[in-house]
Amino acid sequence: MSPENYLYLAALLFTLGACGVLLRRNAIVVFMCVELMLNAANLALVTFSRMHGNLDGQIMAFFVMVVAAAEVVVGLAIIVTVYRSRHSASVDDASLMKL
Amino acid sequence: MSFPLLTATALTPAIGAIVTAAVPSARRTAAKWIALAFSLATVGFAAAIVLRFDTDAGADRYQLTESRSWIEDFGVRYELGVDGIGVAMIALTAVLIPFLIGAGWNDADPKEDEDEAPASRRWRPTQGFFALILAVEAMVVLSFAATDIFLFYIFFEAMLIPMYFLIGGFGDRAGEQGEEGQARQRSYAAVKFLLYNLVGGLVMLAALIGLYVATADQLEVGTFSLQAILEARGSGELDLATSTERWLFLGFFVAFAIKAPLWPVHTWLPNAMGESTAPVAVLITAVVDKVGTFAMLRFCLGLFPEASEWATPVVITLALVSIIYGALLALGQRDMKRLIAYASISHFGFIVLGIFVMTSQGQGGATLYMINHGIATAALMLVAGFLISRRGSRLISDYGGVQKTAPVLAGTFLIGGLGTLSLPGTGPFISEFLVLVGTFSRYEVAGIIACAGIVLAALYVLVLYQRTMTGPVKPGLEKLPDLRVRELAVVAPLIALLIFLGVYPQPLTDIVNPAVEHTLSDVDQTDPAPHLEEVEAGQ
Amino acid sequence: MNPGELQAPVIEWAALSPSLIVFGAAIIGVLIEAFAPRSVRYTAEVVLGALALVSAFAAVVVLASDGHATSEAQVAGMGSLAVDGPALFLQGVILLVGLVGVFLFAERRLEPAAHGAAVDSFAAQPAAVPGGPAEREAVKAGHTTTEIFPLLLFAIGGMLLFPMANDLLVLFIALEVLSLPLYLLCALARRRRLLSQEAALKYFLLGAFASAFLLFGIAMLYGYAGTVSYSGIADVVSGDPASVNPGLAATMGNDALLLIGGAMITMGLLFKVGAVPFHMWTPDVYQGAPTPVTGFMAAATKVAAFGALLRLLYVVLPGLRWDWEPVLWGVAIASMVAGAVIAITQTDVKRLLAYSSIAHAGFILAGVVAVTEDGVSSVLFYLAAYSFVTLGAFAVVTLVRDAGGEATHLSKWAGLGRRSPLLAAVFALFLLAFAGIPLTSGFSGKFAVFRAAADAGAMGLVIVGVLASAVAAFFYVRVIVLMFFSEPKADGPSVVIPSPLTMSVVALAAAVTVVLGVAPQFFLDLASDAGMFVR
Amino acid sequence: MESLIGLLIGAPLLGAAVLLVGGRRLDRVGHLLATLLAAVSFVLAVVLFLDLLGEESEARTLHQHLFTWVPVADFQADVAFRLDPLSMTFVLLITSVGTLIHLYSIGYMEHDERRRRFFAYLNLFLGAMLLLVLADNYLLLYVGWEGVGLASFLLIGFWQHKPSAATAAKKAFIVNRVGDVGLSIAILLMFTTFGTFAFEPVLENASGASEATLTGIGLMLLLAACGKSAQVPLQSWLGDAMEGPTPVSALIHAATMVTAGVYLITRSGAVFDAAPDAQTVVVVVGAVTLLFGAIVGCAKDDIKKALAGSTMSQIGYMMLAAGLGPIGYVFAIMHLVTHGFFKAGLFLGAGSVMHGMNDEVDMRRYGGLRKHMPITFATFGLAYLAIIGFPYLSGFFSKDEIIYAGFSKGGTEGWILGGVMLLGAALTAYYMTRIMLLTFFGEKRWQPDASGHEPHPHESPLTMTIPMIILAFGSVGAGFFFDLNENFVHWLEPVTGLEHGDSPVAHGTVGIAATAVMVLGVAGAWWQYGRRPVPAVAPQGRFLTRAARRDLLQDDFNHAAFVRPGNYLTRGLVYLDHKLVDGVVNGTAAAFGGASGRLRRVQNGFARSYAVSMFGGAVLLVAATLLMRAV
Repeated sequence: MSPENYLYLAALLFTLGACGVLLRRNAIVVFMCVELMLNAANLALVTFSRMHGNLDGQIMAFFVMVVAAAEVVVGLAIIVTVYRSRHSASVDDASLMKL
Repeated sequence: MSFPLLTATALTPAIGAIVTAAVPSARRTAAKWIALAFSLATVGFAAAIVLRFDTDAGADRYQLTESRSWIEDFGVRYELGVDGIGVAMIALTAVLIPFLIGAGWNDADPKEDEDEAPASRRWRPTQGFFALILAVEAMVVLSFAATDIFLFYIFFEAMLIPMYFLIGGFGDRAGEQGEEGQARQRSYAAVKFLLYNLVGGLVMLAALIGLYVATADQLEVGTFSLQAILEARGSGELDLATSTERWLFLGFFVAFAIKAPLWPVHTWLPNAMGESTAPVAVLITAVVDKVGTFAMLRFCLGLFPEASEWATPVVITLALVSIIYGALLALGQRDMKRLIAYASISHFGFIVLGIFVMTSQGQGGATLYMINHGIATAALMLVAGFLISRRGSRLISDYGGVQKTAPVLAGTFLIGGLGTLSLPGTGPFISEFLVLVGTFSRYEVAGIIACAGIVLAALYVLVLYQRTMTGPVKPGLEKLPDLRVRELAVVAPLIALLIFLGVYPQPLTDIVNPAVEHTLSDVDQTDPAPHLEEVEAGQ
Repeated sequence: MNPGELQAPVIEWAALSPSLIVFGAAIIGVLIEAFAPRSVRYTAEVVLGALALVSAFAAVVVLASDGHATSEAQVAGMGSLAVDGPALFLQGVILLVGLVGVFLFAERRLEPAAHGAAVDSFAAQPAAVPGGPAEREAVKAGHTTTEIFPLLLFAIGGMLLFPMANDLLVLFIALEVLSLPLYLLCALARRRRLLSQEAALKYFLLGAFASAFLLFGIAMLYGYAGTVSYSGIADVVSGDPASVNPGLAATMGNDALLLIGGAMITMGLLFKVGAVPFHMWTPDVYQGAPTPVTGFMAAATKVAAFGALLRLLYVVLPGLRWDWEPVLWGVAIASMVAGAVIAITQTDVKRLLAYSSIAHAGFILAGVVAVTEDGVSSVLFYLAAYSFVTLGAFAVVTLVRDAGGEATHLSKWAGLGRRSPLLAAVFALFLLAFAGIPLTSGFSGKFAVFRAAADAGAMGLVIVGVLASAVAAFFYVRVIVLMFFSEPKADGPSVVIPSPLTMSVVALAAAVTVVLGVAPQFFLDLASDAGMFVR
Repeated sequence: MESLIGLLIGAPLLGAAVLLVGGRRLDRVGHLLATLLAAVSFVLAVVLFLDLLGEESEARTLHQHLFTWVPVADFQADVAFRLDPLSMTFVLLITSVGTLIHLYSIGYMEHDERRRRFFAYLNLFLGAMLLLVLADNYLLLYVGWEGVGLASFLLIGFWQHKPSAATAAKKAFIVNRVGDVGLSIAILLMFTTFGTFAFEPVLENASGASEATLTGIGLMLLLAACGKSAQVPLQSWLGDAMEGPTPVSALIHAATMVTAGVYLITRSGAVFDAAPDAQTVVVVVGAVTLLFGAIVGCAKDDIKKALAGSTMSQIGYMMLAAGLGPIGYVFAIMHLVTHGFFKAGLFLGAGSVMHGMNDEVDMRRYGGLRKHMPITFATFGLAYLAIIGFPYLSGFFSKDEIIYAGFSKGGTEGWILGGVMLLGAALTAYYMTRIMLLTFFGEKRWQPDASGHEPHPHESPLTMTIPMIILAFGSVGAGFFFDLNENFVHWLEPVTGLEHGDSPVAHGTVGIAATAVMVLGVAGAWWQYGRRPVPAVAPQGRFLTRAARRDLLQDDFNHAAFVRPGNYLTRGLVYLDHKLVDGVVNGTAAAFGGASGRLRRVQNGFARSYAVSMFGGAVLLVAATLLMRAV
């Protein structure tokens, strides 16, 4: 199988993630979609690493995973706080500030 | 290097501004005297400039020059120097400021209730007022003295800020509109003033950058030095492309036209002059606006001679429109300060006309006009201010028969008005006539159209005088006090100066003439010869 | 060298000392939080933070005076970090801003003392539900969140790395390191906690979204060049893939990958600088975040992000100049115009400053577009000038308070010039600097940037910039009008006398604003010496 | 000797300055000081006159160069004076009549609290008028020209509390300004043509310039003269100017200032001689005004306005004469001088009457005053006889010469001009007799004024009667003296030149005809006003009468043609300035505000829509980058 297919998959996942961010209301789901996008990037990185035959992409992917984990910590902390004060995890509810 | 006279002249009011601003709030009167003292010291330095200035035919064009490095990275130097026009303008500025301080002596006293605020945080309007006036003076002097275009620009723009606070922060006694309404009007005027001029200034900034890039292109390094650019142009090193030169000219001209102000970018002036106190109104029209016309002479013509010639028809048209339009609108005003403002627009039309007809009489006349208009308007406006401060209204219709109760006030008002309408025997006549001569000898039709301004000027001045000063005494004015000693001390010297310059302007023309010759040679023009000589030469 | 033998990485400790100091201090800060008693944490954290930043700044100065900014510029950390002029200059700026930021964070005289304990602008117990019993208890106990200091130090550390990043990996890591603490800091306001949390949520979600784009862009660029190193990519872009395995040349050099990847990375960075159309988080976050955080973030993030953007465009993508230049033209114009225009109708000081920052991002982009050494140094200078003005302005905002905390609604600022002329005058100075009035740092910066742009032939950009400045002047002036020419309202806010901490921030910002306006030569020299990127 | 010229001008100017600056302290001596300085001027004038007489007739010119006034490149204006027989004539007239009227005013203004100012203005006028006639270049003349305008403005509006006076003063100044534009343009033309505007070089080189230019200069000078001398079409101000105190009307609006136009044209003779078209226009203007003024004079019931009409008409004679060229110059000036005497006398008499009649000016409320004011009656009567051209009194000589010169123009034109002037002479006799009859003869018609005071007509004090008596002597004798040995002609000839026209009508015939029409006019007036009592309220009259009472509708015309459109224009422009010029500015601001308000709504607070914007932006960015490459 041509490695390019992985790239197409990565692009697809990325787009799916982006669409999720744009369409879903629940903050957790939105956040998961962002994670999906990050992982799509990871897939692409690994694929390219394979195509180029060097390790840079794979190393990068590991870093990204760590970063994503850290992001989860921060993100969940924020989302949970918001949920506790509002009793809602809807992104659209948090729209006091505008204009 | 000899004593930096120009810097000293600018620094004195600048220091004065700081000292005045630092006076504690309780010592209001001390602040006034300090400001006056510094302004008088400035007059001293200005007098020294006049005396040191060499008017011989062979003398340097720019004298009393100073040159220090400032922002090398921008190619900006602290370069000062004056030609005769600059000397005249600095002298005008220095002379007028003490009168303005004297006239505005009590204009910025805090209202009674404000005195009760806790002492540590008390708003100090009086100190602020005089400090701002001195700050404006410093910046105006520097912009008249700067021979580095960037340096000029800095002060050209920076002076907007103190002016802005002067317009927006201090006004006449509240009239019928009430405190609130007047404050609103005033801040509208201040904002309009600032934005108009800022837009002009920013357009100029673009042109300034363009000029730098153009010089950097053709010379080794980019420069803002007027003298360097003039020299490079003279030697052919610098030869701007026609379209570049025109664009740059436009950028500069728009800024100066707004400042001057020229029709159709004049509408800020009536607001600004109408809402501010009389001394500030004078500061605007007699001093600050002159920077615009001055800069047309020094920079537009000097830097972009070909483009200036190219734009002449349009500029002359605009100037003529200003003359007539300003006068007609002055006739239609109900507010006397706005009336004077529109009259000034008409006069600025004359000044611009004189500058752009490119004859010695036109430009010499325009320079004299700047001086004379400053003095005449100061006299008229300050007296109007005294009147307004007595009655608390700017509406012409609120006055009548003032000469009965306050004959000296009425008399000085009339003389100021006569100066404004360029009565022979007062300074403005000479300058106006020179402009007309300069115009007529090259553009006859324009000269004749400008002559219409003579009649209209008489009309608006005399209508104003008739409505306010003559006729039966209006109710509420029966006890109007006449001019006080302080007020008389402000107005009388101005009137004396007005008449002196009308009778014996030679000291002034001696200073101005060589500079005008230089400017004319910048644009490569000579005066047209009389027709009779042409005919004879033809034969 | 035997294959399989591990090669020890070479780390230039000295050259990297500024960021190392800051990260070290941050870790110590965490330890303090963990082990030190509550009573000493505040003092310890503030002293630690200040000391760390001062010594890091000293390190930057030493490095610069050793010529690391110019002749000795080098690539460090196995090629992943650059120690050169722009990096050092911006690090210096960030460190100073950070130091001042510590002062702002540490200010404890503004909030009325809660049950006897002096408190700062941050929530007593961030995890507690706003208005809930847990919060009341925490307030009663006089708790404060001293964790803000290590968070701040981590953010500063990330910002120090950001302009140094010389490969895509570091770029991404630095971005996250600087962003994550900021997300948290945004959520920590003591007052109006709902807004604060909303700001954090929006910032976080959008920030993560943007970094996903950035990361995907990185992946594509890597796919294009087969390397994440800037110089390696640049070589490929300029058609000289000597250092890369020639056998794989076929899969490399796909221009679509390059262009899309470059665009996506650029987008990620433009998000951080708040350029249109990636600006929409700015007003909400600026408004909701605690004001000291807003001030720090507005100043420092912009500096760091522009540093990274400059390096990316100048080192990695100069070969693509003709592709991205017009696009950035568009972004710059859109930012200048939209920022200035929308700001006209704002009614909240912090939102107003947010839109102003958007417009300023546009102005700075004008300098970025120049792609000359002059362009770089003008941007560096602008960033230095702008960051202090911003910090000063937000510091002033923290001082104007009424019963509900900071009085950020503009109508409440009416007549401030009468009540506190000095403070109003200083704020007016900052506004005038924003507006670019001569004799303030704003003018010097704007002139430098516009001149560089014009020099590079972007006269159109200059003209738009000039017109946008005119529009922008309108709303700055509007605030001045409000402060000075309106009658004070009876129930208007009062100006709190702060501790020397905030006072020094305002004074420093004002001094920098004036000095960079009146005598900028020294700093211009610094910036222009620092105008060369190392490859 | 030359230095006396400056002194001559300086004395009254100094007086004006001292009185104005000195303030109330000088209230008690101001009038004396002013009169004294006027007298000093007169004495100096006499001294200079004797000096000139001592010279050969061709060498009777003195120059004084005081200082260079405005030097800008080729534009060199000097403050320099020129005294030659023409200016000397004026100087003598001005200082003598001026001094007399100062004297008269002491009595006339005795009860006015602002008397000091009045005398200051009178002195100012004197100085300016002397400057006007003594200047040696047109620009300096312009200064005097406007200076007298200013003095006239101040004096007409002296009783400023009366709105009518203030309006009249303003009107006078502004109408004069219209004329001044003419003078300005004339000077501009001179400068562009000759490179100078000093009398000598301009007039000597006049023949070298093109006729079109000279016609232009001439017409512009005429415009100026029309303004100052109240000639059609700029005549409208003179009637209103009678709002001023009567001595002012006598001095400024009868004897001296209004004749400045004649001076200007005579002085510029060389220009007109080379521009026949301009001369024709001068003649036409003179002829029209002659009749115009006379008709107005016939209809007015206000004694001063009737006299003002007469002044206009008489100046019309002078203008006409000056327009005839060297045939007429001398006689224009001669009539000017004699007119100065008798018209000043008439006005002073009118002032004396008003003084005794509680300032009543309506002649229909006089009547039979000869018994109450014998001296006034006598002096007024003598002046009356002089003006109607009673044989061997002043007016007879000067007017006959002008009529003769008119006939000498030759051809149809000569006949028309002669006819017009004879008609004018008849009208003069008619309206003057009317005044005489209404004022001094018939029954008393005075009534209590508004405040219920019955006037008690009485003779005026000595300070007033003495000047009247002296002027009466002048009215009687001046013409005869001038005519003796052609004294006056020889005196002026070096300046103005002289030609003897070829008249189809003999000199004697003209005299007889003039006397005949005079008798006709007197008879007509007697027929209407002498035979039967005069109604105290004017009958309605026919259209012409009514029009004449309204100054032949001149004000209505000006109002309709200039004032009203001007007002509309101004108001329209104010509106436009606000709505259009300012509207564009405010509109721009509003547009930005509106755009801001709309753009601002994009920021709707929803994080997801922000994400959409980012996503869209990313797509755009990518697309644009790719597009750039494709392009």
